[in-house]
Amino acid sequence: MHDLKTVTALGGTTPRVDTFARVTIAENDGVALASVAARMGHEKTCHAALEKLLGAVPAVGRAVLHDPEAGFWMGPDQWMLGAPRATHELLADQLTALLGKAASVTEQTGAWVVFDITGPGMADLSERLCNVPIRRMQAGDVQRTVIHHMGCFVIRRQAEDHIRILGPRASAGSLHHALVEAAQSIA
Amino acid sequence: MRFSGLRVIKEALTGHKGWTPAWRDPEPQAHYDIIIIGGGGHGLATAYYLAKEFKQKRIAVLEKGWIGGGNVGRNTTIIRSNYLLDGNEPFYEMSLKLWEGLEQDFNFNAMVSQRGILNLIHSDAQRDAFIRRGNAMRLNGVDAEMLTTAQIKERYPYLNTEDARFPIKGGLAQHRGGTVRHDAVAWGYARGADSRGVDIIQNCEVTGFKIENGKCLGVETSRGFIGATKVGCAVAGSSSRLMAHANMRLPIESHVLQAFVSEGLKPVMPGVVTFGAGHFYCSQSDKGGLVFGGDIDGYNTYAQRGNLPVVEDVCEGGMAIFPAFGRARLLRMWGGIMDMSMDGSPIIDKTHIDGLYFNGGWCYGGFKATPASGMCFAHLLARDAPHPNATAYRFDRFEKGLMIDEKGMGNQPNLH
Amino acid sequence: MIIDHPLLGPRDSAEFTYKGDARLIDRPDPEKGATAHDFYDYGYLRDNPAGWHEELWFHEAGDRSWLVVTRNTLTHEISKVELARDVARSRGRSK
Amino acid sequence: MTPKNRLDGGQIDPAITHEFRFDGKSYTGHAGDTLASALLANGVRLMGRSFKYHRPRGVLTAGSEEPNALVELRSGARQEPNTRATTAELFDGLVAKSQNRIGSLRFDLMAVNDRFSNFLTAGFYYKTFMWPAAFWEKIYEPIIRKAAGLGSLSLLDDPDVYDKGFLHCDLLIVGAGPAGLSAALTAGRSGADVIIADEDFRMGGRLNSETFSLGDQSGADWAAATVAELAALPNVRVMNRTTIIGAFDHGIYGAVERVSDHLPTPLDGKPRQVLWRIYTKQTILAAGAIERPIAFENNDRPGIMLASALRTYANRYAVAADRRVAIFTNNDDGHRTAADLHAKGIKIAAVVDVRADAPRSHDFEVLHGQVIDTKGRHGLTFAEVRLESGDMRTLECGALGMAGGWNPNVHLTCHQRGRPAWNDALAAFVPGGVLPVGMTVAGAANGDMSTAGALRGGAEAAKRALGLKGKLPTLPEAEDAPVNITPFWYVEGCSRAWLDQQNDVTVKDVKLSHQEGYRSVEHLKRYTTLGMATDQGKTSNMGGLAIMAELAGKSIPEVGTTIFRPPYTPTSIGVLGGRARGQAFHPKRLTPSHTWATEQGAIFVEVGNWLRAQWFPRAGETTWRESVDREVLATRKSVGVCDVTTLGKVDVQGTDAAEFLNKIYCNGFAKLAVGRTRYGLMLREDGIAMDDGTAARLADDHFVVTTTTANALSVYRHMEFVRQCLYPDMDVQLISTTEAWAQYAVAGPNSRKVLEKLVDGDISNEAFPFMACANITVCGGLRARLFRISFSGELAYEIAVPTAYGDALIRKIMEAGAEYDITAYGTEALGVMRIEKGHAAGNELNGTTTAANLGMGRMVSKAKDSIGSVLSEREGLNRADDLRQVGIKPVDPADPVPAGAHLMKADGPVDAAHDQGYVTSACYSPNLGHSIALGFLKDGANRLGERMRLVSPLTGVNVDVEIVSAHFIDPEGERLRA
Repeated sequence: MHDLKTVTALGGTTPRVDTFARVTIAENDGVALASVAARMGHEKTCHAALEKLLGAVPAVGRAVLHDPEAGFWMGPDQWMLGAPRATHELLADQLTALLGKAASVTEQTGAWVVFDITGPGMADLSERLCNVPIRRMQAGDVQRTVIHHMGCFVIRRQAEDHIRILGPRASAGSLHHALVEAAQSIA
Repeated sequence: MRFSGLRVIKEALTGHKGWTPAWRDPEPQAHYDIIIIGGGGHGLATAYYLAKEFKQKRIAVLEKGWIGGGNVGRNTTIIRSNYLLDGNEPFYEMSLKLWEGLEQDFNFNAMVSQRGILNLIHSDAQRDAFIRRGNAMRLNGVDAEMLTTAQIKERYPYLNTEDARFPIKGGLAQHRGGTVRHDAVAWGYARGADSRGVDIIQNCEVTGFKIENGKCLGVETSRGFIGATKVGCAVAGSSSRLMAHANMRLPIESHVLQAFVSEGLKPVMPGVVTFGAGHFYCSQSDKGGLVFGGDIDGYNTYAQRGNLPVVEDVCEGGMAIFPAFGRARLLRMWGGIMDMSMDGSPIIDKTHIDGLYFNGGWCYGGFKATPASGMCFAHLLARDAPHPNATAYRFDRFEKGLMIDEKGMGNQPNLH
Repeated sequence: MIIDHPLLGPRDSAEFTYKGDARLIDRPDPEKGATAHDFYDYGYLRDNPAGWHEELWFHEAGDRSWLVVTRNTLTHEISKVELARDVARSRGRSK
Repeated sequence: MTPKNRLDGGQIDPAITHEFRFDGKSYTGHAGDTLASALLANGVRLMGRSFKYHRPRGVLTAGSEEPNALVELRSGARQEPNTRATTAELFDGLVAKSQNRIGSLRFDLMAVNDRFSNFLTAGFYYKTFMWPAAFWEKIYEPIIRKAAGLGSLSLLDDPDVYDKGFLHCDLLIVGAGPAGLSAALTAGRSGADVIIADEDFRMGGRLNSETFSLGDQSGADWAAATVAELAALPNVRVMNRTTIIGAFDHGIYGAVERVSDHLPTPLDGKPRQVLWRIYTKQTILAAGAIERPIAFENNDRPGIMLASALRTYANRYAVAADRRVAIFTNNDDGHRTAADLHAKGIKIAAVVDVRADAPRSHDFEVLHGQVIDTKGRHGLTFAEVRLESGDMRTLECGALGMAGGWNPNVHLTCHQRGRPAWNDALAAFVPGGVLPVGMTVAGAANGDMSTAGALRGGAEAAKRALGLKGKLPTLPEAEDAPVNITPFWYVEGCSRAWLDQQNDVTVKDVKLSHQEGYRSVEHLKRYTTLGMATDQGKTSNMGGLAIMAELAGKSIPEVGTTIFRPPYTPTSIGVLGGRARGQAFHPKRLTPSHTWATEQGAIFVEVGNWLRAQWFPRAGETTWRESVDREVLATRKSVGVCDVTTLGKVDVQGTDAAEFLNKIYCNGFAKLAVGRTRYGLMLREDGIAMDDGTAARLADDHFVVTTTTANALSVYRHMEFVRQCLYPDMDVQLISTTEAWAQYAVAGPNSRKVLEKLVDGDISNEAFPFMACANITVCGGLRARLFRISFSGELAYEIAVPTAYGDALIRKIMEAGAEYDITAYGTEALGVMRIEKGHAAGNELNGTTTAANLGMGRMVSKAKDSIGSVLSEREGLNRADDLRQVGIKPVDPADPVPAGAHLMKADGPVDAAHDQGYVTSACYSPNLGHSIALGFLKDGANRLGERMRLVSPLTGVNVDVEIVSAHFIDPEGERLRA
């Protein structure tokens, strides 16, 4: 066992939480991520494996909010899979073992910062941030978009007032700043 | 009619009854020695210099709408000659020198204002590139000066040097650069050409070329066929459309560049400032409007209007360096169609069709080039040889690998 | 502008990066005798019509698909949007 | 005390009194007032000065089309020039100043211009100021510039913040007058997602300004009740204080919501304004109409305004512009104004109507005639009327209403391709041509001028837009008066009759423009500046067009209009910039060692959006060079570490991955062994170098490609283009992993020793030779990647761990390296070492250089087809004297060899014609003890050893240099392989 400790994307030892009157912004440091792209000619095998793992293959623009592994569609024949980091630190290796030569798997855990935004002001906040039709989105809808020049995924989670934003980890501070300012705006 | 101080006083005292039209409204003749297609700045300047400098006769300018209605009527009025490459710098310096004597030359006040242009520097790499460029200018005998941030701050005290995301590390200045009252350029050339016998024919759209045995014999127009010994095309954003009538494909794409003007404000901007890293440039007009712009929208278009993302991008750049402009208001925005070439530099050349000549590919730099473009195109038309300052602006440079690529963006027009 | 992505539906063109004439798909093949002149023609002489234009857009802030968009350069109306990969295959491109 | 011109009623709240100051003087007004209505209530008619002649100006309108009553609102950093008093909501403590004056507003010294108006006609400056030539820049232009503009900026940073946002709906309704509200009711009740926006703070449009009833309610009450019903619907978003500024492609509208402009200062954390991008399927334009003035001699005095504005001030704001008012009209609507004012107890001096068949009234006198002149220096006192009979009448009045007919607000219909069509019955342009996709027009904006027509038109438009079946909702009874108008634009024989009151364009100017041949409507505008004022011709253009038409012997539609452009009303630059200001202009990208580097006191530099450590100053070091020299020397002597995470990384997998790399790199990759890394040069298709980096083969079907920091995005895009568009059947999958891995370069002769303490496994030279790569573990099991590549020219490695461990790893490396005096180095030292080694970087790969220029011509494989290989062979890129990368060193070691300097022959002329090349990158080499540089030199490969002159006239450098190999350090590469 190594003794290296992780830091969160915002640089802390514990995830940051900011609470406002109508919305809570919580850094989520507990997600392991890996991308899966079907190899050409092995799409069916790949789909079958994903279906077995998640219960369904995430459709275009959709997430499968399965537990413990979840996944969402990133592009044609490409998905992002996530799972609790505590149990799936080696998610990419696990997926590679599962999928074999049917897919290309790439570790993505370190590439993203994850924020959970909850509360009755969630939709108002989203409208100040990015071009997603937030009030029309259903649980499991996913849209990749831009927030203040940062490419992000916006995932509408199960709860009506909950979105999860995946943003570029190196810009975690800038993204957090944008979220907090928007939260103050709609307070 | 020549304008003079005396004349102005006399007319003021007698109710302005004596002023006559700035140009005639002639019917097209059956045949001209030289037809220029395009009554914009470049076309009118070409006709003017053909008549004045090259003593050509029987010249017509054909304009599909109203003269000066193309890019000369919808630009951000900047003149400068701060180029890097051999193929460009002498040409643009020639243009700047022509600007400097233009008003006396054509007896019309176009308000050439050499208030200086300043390119801001935000990184070491940018500084290296600007030093190289400034040196190229100096080695060509052109004025250029490196300014420190403190010197810049003296001139623009409200520039954001304290809290800038990309700190200002100096600037390359060309003090002879500046602005010109753009519409007046078209009118001045038109008036000057008209008085030398050039027929300026408005509302006359060219719909085709008459080409026989590889020779151009004239043009079909909305007002009938007009014969010509030589035909010069100077239609900027419409180049590809026009030359398609001659079955030519051009190394040009048409893009829209938006420009913006604020409400009139008491003077705040002494000169022109460009913020390349933030896609923003700005000057202030003699009426007080902040005139500013940024990048082209980036997609092929012939619609003279752009879209919001670029508007926002430009204003973001503006607010990044001039946070005091936040409470000024944007009054009007418009779009001009740029003939974006494959290396960002223009073409002034004969075509493969005898008697058919082409001037275009000016990208967003056409306005400042107007006098030199007119002079060099006139030279080519009158003498059948390129002007010494325009020898590199050839069609075949792309096939031969002799691109003139100031920005190093390659054959991707929307990046130039 | 709104580009009706064949997979994702309508998306703001601000999410895309523009490349230009879709004939850039038709890269000459030197192994089949294409010459430098063919490459010059391919690289430099693009279609620039005032009207319908097939062009390449990259969904940079989206699913990273290259699209072929048929758009009118006079009106900005878009009549067709396809995945460039499908178009490339239909034009005979493979490996 | 009630101000002198305050009436009863209206929609102000007399219970709430606001104190405010205008030009230093205190006044009071009420909640619901605008600055203009409050000033008028206090008897203040003079509010500004015109642009050119500095004529006294009062309000012309009661809306956003106001050209005259522009003020500097607020003070200090919030000072806001050119603010229309007619839309500025009154708040307690409001401060405003008049503008464009020298001295006081009443005694503006610049008013002398009016005396010289004979000289200052349209286009005067094009004919003058040319003699002598030198005087233009020194004397004339400074004078003109001094007179430029209207209001002034404070030039202090705008202290407020601005938001941007995105809204989606089925139907956007622009304007909340009778048409807009009835459309919103119809659509809202159907359940559709509706946004209704109005620029006014009080919704209802003209309903708030009129006295007629809707059913059994007043118009204003009906509007308020309707707005309340709409606001209660969950599917309707009611947005007041929101201007739709532009109609953009495909149903995207720009909207500015003024969140805080009615408050003294924005509430904490709240924006001043929000720019909304509204995405809608359908739009109903219900923007109403704007009344137009009539041109007659001296029609510009304070007190002369649109008749409808008089009505608005009286009915909505309970203000009499004056207690004695005259009306000049060509249509029935002028009489409505007179009747309303009369009902409020205002004395109607007379209604002057140009029509013989004008309606008569029991309440006031109606004269058949024309107003031919006015009097009153700072405000109207008398109007001169010439009756049809030829008799003259002088009317004593302090206000005069001009009722010239109404122009539908067609602006948004024309933001794309639409050109308005002429309607004879209205004598006005109505929407025409091709409207923006999904737009319909209703109410007065569509030429439907009655209230009943607007209500009906709005409801029908909503039904149509949403495809609703069934009957229209029940609409209240409302007036349905026809429009009776006789076109009348200007009084014959007038000369100084204003068309554009702000820019001082008169009837005479238009005639002069025509006389001088500026006859196209666009020439007219540009020559006279007609319509270029802050109202963009809303109140002025029609008069000019009509005169132009008459002079040209054409109809008005034949003359045409100028083009309506966004924004609909002037829009603050701040809101268009949004939050992207100061440090938030662009997002910052921080490297995994950022926290650690900050602790070390690192100086950071912007590299694109990244912040990278530039150098790490230590105690006692006084210049950056000291720090950098130390970092370089320490690294070359022992070991150094540098965060190189910013390099782009692309994961390339698939059975065709190697073949794919063969296409994108000009050199070959098919035969690269697993566990090996290779340098690769990418060309653009035009044969110019695009980017360089390495590709490491981790498995037969798995590569990790690196790009330069600057080109990470564009190279990825290019790779996707090649994959999807050129070789769609290659089995290749791509994904960026730039930020997924924290990557550190560990360089120097002791780098292996340091890493051996961390890496689990054998990294001896035999087990892990130069250019090796592998998936490894570190520190007892953490997954990592190791590459034996070197940018510095030393024995070096790059080691990568998942980003979250990056902070821990840098600390481990420093700990492990302590015994070797490991040094952290920044981008400066990195740059020095790569120049010493002769590696090309961004300054060399500048988008114009070929592989041959870079000295890598032989890398371009002839054995395969790759992007750019064919066009790289063009003759112009392969001339004998082409530029070649060389090294440059000063003859005198004390001399600099700065980047950007140009190379000249040692004894040749120094000018552009004799330019031999230029310096791309330069630094001081602490190892060599003098400056060194890389550069491009004509035929450089054959000129090693040549003495040359290096000049930088821009920065005052002129030194002797020697051309040398670009490899200043270890040219044989022995250190790399040690």
